[in-house]
Amino acid sequence: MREVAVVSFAQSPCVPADREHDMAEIVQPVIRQALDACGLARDDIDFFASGSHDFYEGRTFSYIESLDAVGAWPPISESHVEMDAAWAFAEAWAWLQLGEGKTALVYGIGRSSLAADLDQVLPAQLDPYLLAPLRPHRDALAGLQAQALVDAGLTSERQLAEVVSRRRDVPIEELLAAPYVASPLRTHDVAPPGDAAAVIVLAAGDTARRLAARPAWVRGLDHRMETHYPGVRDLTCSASTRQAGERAAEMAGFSAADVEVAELHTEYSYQEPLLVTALGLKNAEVNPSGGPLAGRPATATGLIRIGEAARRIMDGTAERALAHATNGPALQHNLVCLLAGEPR
Amino acid sequence: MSLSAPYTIEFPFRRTVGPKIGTFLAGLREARLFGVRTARGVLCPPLEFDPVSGAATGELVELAPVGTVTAWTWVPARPGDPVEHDFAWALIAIDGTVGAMFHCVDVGGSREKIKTGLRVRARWRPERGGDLRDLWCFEPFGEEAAR
Amino acid sequence: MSLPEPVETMASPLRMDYTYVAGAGRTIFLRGLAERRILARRCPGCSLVYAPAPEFCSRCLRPVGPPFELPGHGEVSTFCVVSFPFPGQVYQPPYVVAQIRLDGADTRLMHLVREVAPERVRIGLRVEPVWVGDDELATSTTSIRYFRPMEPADA
Amino acid sequence: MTGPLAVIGVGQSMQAKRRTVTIGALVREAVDEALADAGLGFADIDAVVLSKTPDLFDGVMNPELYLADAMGAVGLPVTRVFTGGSVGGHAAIFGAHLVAAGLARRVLVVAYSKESEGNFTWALSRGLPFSSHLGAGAGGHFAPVIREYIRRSGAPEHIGWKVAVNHRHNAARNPYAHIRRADLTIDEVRRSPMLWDPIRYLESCPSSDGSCAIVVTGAELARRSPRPPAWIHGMAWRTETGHFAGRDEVNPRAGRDCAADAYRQAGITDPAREIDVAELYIPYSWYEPMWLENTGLAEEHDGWRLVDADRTAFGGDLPVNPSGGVLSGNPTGATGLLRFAEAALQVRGLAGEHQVPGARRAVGHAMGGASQFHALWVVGSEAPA
Repeated sequence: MREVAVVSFAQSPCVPADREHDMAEIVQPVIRQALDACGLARDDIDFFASGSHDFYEGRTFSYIESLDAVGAWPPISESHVEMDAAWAFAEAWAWLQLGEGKTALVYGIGRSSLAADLDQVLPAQLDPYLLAPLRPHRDALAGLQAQALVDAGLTSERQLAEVVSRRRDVPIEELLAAPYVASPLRTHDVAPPGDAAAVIVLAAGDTARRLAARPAWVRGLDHRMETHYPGVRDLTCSASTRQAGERAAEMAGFSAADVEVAELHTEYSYQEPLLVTALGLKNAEVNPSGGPLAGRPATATGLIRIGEAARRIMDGTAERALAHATNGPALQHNLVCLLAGEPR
Repeated sequence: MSLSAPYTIEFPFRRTVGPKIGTFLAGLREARLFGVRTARGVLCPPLEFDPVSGAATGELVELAPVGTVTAWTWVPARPGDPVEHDFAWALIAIDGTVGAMFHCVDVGGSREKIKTGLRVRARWRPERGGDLRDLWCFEPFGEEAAR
Repeated sequence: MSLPEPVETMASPLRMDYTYVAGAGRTIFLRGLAERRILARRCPGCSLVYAPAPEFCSRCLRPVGPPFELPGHGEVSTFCVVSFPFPGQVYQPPYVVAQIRLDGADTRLMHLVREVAPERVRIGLRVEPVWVGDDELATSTTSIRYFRPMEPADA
Repeated sequence: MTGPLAVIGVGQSMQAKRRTVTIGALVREAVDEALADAGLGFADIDAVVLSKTPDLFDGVMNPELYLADAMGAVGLPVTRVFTGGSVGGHAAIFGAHLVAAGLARRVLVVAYSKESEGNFTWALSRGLPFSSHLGAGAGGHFAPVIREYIRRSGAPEHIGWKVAVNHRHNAARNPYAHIRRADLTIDEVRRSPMLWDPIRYLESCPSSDGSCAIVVTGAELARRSPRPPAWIHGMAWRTETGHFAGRDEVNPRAGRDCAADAYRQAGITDPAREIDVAELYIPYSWYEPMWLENTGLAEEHDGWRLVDADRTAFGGDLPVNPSGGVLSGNPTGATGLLRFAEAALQVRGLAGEHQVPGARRAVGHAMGGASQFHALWVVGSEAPA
């Protein structure tokens, strides 16, 4: 593999509802911040990739507006995923493997607040014939998975409250007294939707060494899909996370068990113990950034996990880190990225 | 201060369902439940492709509309939900099948009555049009319903 | 076992409610329209004038300058004649939808050209905005009812 | 790069209003055909790339989730690409990149649209707050651009009619095409209703359901493939923002840059002579001369002369869209990939009745948005030197 590293990361604060800016206005300052931090100009970037979704933005071709934040003139080499921008990161990393360029910029924009009621939106992610017509609550499939874990003795409502309590400084008993949104999940078990943008700059080899004092080298990256219908999945494990973690570890020469920091795309508290087990994390600090339980800006959430993990390498407070991103109901599709302070 | 305003996206999509799901939905209209054969056993509802191998699934098989709750989550009822009081979304393993079906379970609004392992049967809507919602919900029966 | 005759289709209604956020740049333009003013902004990098203007020039990525008012008239840069009915249509075909280059701007504005027979519309036709009445003025492009030829001879 | 890349499998569904199948079954038709063509099964695929136009067109969000089984994608990396109408081209190129990067040995690229479930015009023309509802429709964007081309080039009006006839005659030789009209005449096109003047009804693309799939792999596996591979000689994508001041949409620079990059990789210096056949993204007939110029297959303002001289018709020296093209079938999410796939079929010698005899090098082209997104590849019957 070609040596590729994160050399810059910037994000806008995740706010519950940004009513002041359009898509380009949210993304543009973050792009400038990420470029300034590594001393690059827009014209120095060889490839751009981004992630967003029309169903969060509320119109067709919404991502075209975000391109105004890039200033695609003269024309640029560019691609887009209609997914979490962590998959745009994967695309940019693959592109840099080709050796056709030295730098890539990845941006993610996610606005969870524009939709008035995510119960209207998220059922559209489900099988259009056998699930969507029932219009389940947005948290219903997560509730099923959480209860399956409780029934299997793999977690408990108290343990979920502990996950939340660690981050919010709210007593466990108080959390356990709150009403359910989809049992055993309570409001605080659900990552709060918000609006934000995130930008990562990637660079290859010596370019990375030149642009960052301590680049965060992408040592391994993989993602895997599971089947869709919840009744034919084993909800008590995350097979695709395990599979992606193992493949990433083969590339990296180290595994999740060796990392000091793990940033997990936990859209619900219950996903933390599930992912820790699936990945085989041993002594890692999990979601020191606060994770999505501190704010979930839709399709920027996974990219922020990669950025936060890379930040810890770049600032020298970690030698090895893991980032995870997910998409789909009950962790259907998972991505794992392993980063380190040294290239392989 | 930026301007902002509400708006609505609304469209009456009409999906073609193909022969397999079409027959399943037609069965619901007749208050009958069908599954589909795969290499590992019968699946209900009838997925078009095998979730393990990806192969096209086989012929349809009629099933007794009874099963066992294998996972559930308790939710507050919203306008338009199948049941007017609070209920459970659940996975129900239909007797004679592998895997489970996602649908709702009505236990009369009492959360303490739902549990994994609960035996349930289909309750059908009196007026049916060949739709997933013809199967109104599942409900407990036998000894457990009486409890 | 007899199989029922399959159903062919199922209804799948979609309804989603959203908030539209115009954003800082677009809002300045829209507020101008509510006062019958077409506001433009110049990029200090490339000197090009945008109307409507974003907050940042999408070529140079620099913040654009302060808003200033354009005279409002311009010329038809290119156009088409919508000649057939389709669902959701507001106007009776045939009608002209044109890209209009406003005097003093480097961007083009898409709008209707009326008060002229469609076959008389041509590239280069000088046009001016026709504003709605005071009671209908709003922070919306609907404040411009349409554009019309400036010279009676063109009509 | 890990040496040359190639397309070893191509599959597609019938393009039509497919009111008898689910989305999954429609996708599966192309997937099955592509794998059969390549002599492969699901176990041989390492990654899947999915191409589709906006999810509001059919109301299914993140369709890669529901389609995991239909695409044989369980246990594989799956990426859903979206860049407007060029998406099929972008997906094919990204799939090739995954092989070139050493991240997969064989990639399945899948594309579809099922527009008969909804209404394409509706999805495109929704008014947002604070804006006039002009009611221009899809062609309302492109028609003024065409008018500008006609003014600049001085092309006579029959050029558009001629392209419409050529493509529908070509489609009559393509069993998958939606609109197949061997009997269509110039007079019928001329008399067809005017939609967006200067675009007439028979100069416009239909709205179709359809799917397409290809398998991309590296040199070693391509040489072991049961049927001839289409070798990738060059591929590129370019994007420009849609509405900066002073933009030229008639001959957008992103398209010119994109083609030039692909030709440079392929070692092509005189595209019009060195390319034997082109599958271009032509949703309205006038885009044939426009894209011939934009992709370097004709000099600026001269594209229409190639049409006029019958050089781009099926028997000409530079046949364009022997499949019938977008004018004869337009499942938007798959339309771009279909152009790339048809180019591959031509150089593999597997295009059946619409095979251009002796085609050795072909262009596949896709574009999207307000002509902002461009993708193009050059494929050949021989491995690149």
